[in-house]
Amino acid sequence: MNYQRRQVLKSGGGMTVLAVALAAGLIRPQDALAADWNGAAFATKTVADTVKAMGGGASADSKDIQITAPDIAENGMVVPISVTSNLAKTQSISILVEKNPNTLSASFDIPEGTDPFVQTRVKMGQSSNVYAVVKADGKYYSAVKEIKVTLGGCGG
Amino acid sequence: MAEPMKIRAAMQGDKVEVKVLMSHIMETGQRKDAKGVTIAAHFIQNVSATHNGKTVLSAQWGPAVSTNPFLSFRFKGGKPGEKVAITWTDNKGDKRTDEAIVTG
Amino acid sequence: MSFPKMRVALVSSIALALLATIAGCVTSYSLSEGEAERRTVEMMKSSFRAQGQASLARLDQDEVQAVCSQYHPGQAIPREVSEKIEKAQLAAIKYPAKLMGNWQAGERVAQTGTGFQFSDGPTTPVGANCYACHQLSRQELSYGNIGPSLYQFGKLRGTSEAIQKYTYGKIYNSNAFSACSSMPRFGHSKILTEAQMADLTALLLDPGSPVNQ
Amino acid sequence: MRKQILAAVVGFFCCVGVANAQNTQQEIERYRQMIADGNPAELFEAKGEGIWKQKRGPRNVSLEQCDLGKGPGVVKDVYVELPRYFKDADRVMDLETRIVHCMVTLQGFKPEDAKRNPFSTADRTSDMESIVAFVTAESKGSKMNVAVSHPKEREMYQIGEKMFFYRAGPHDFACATCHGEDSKRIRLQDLPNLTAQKDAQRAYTTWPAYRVSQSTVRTFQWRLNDCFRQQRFPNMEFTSDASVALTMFLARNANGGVFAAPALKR
Repeated sequence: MNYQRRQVLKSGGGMTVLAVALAAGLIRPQDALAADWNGAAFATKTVADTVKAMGGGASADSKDIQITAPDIAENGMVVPISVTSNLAKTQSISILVEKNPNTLSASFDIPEGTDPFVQTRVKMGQSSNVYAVVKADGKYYSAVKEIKVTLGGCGG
Repeated sequence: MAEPMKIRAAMQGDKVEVKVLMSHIMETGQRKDAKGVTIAAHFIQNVSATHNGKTVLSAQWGPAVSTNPFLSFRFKGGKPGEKVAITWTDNKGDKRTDEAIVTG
Repeated sequence: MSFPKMRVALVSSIALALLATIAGCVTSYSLSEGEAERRTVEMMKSSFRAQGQASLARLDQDEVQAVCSQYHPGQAIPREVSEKIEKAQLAAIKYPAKLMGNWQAGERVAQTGTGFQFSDGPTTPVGANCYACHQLSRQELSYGNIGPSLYQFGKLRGTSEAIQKYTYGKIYNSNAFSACSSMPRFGHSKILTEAQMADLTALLLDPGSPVNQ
Repeated sequence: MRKQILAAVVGFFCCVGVANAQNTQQEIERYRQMIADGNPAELFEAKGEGIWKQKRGPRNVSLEQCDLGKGPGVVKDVYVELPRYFKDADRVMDLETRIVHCMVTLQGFKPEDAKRNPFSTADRTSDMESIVAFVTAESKGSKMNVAVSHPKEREMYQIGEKMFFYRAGPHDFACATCHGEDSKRIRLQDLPNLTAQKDAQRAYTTWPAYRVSQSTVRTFQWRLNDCFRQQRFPNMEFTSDASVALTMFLARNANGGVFAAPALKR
């Protein structure tokens, strides 16, 4: 099953991914309208499973990936994160939050001519490790940074 | 129904730096309303950026991207006066495309 | 317990003069002091509406609130005024048989910021929100500084009967020890239960509490 | 952008590990700088401009002829002079009160309909917030210049000041409890001392603001309403006299400050 799923996902999406994801009960039909949206990857709950669902095996730690984000976020609803990859032939950059209900937040395909850099903002339910997973020259690499989320305001 | 985006595209050396704000609720599907009923997930799933007909970025998002999303990236080969177009599609099939002119 | 009208009027005019200096540009007020006070209360009553548990009666001041509104934060209160408040408030404290409860429960009360707001339902937990204004345990990085740090409160003071009584009493009615304190009178105003106040006393004093590590 | 690079450099040298209070503050500051570029309030400004120009209400007219103090149709720099006395209404009004006035007198809305939806909630958005975002953005970069020359303006200032120090409710709170001294915080949020000119300017000139915790633009009326909620007071009515009086006191104390909203806040 696992092997088969990976094969399917590697094929790049389409109806098969949708069918498998629905069969697994991971996402609901209305969540998966877009054909090029990897529903299985967005339903994963661990970093290892996300990388698998994206088509990789294990990811290797890399010093060539830089995560720029605050150590402490004043509010978990908006956590600014930018990722820069210095790996040759960077093809994609993904942002994963380990302790969110679903690990994968966003995944970016970087075509030739576009800097291996993205900046966005994600929600974090609690303090967590945040991973940047980069696919470069067909292989997967990752970097990690801990971000603390504080409780703000008057508390009510 | 979807509100327009705010797109800034400006030359930074030989590259075009693009910054986008999108108007979207990015509902997680985990929240409950005042009556305790779960609010259905509603979020942007795909974003693509094109310049002169060429895709310069494409993204897949989950509901953990912040409400009213912000995105920034840089690409080579653009010139002032040219257009950059951004399109998003959400899980309910809503879609929106907006353009910006690259400034010097 | 009443305050001579003259003094209140005198003090408030001094306070006003001070504020006018700060604000700088407002040279003249159009209303007399008494008129301004009357109009303020009248305007507030017509501008707020009761919602949930918050009735309009909450806009009525008790004596402490009325007097303390005359003194702005950081401003010295004449000794005879503060002594009078402290004496009367101290006399009204009711102590339970057991002053120290459970610090774990106290930590939850200290972290909880809800209760008594017009948006709070009848089952919304009522907390003391201590961390909003005080440092307590070292683990909680998100703490305020309107009040002093209470880290190692018990470690520095011990847990004698007298310290327990002081700690419980301070939570029960801050004005008994420091007139016009910014801290709510948690027992006097029936915000917290006896058990909650005893739990907070334990959070501050218990040697096992994270506050005293 | 330069700020971001600077922030990144500062962050690089700052130790990771058990954060003490000082580098907690530093990191929070860095967080604020990182989100400052790209304020979703811009989305609300654009939406508000659309609503301002749209024909609405029983009379099917736009708000474009609304007189916000500088004559019908003028939006530029009106916010830095509000609240002010309006002769046609014989009342001191802040921006929201005046917008409601125009919705009633120009567009023919019933007052209760014009005031119905002042603040967004989890399941509905407020047009008022967008209109206010649009109008206030037109004062960006201008100096606060609120007059207290008309007797009614002076009266409102004086009453607003009294209200600021008025302690009541089960918790004995006044506005001044949290906003009357320098360098105070609730949890990690800095509390402006609204009786000191510099803080008063910085605070007032950064409302309205897009609140990231609430995903919407919050107006000054909302700020006051929510402060009173947390003060354990009853619910302050939208555009009530008390709200205008307090706004008068706070806006006037911010005179000379450069208006910088809609801003971005936690």
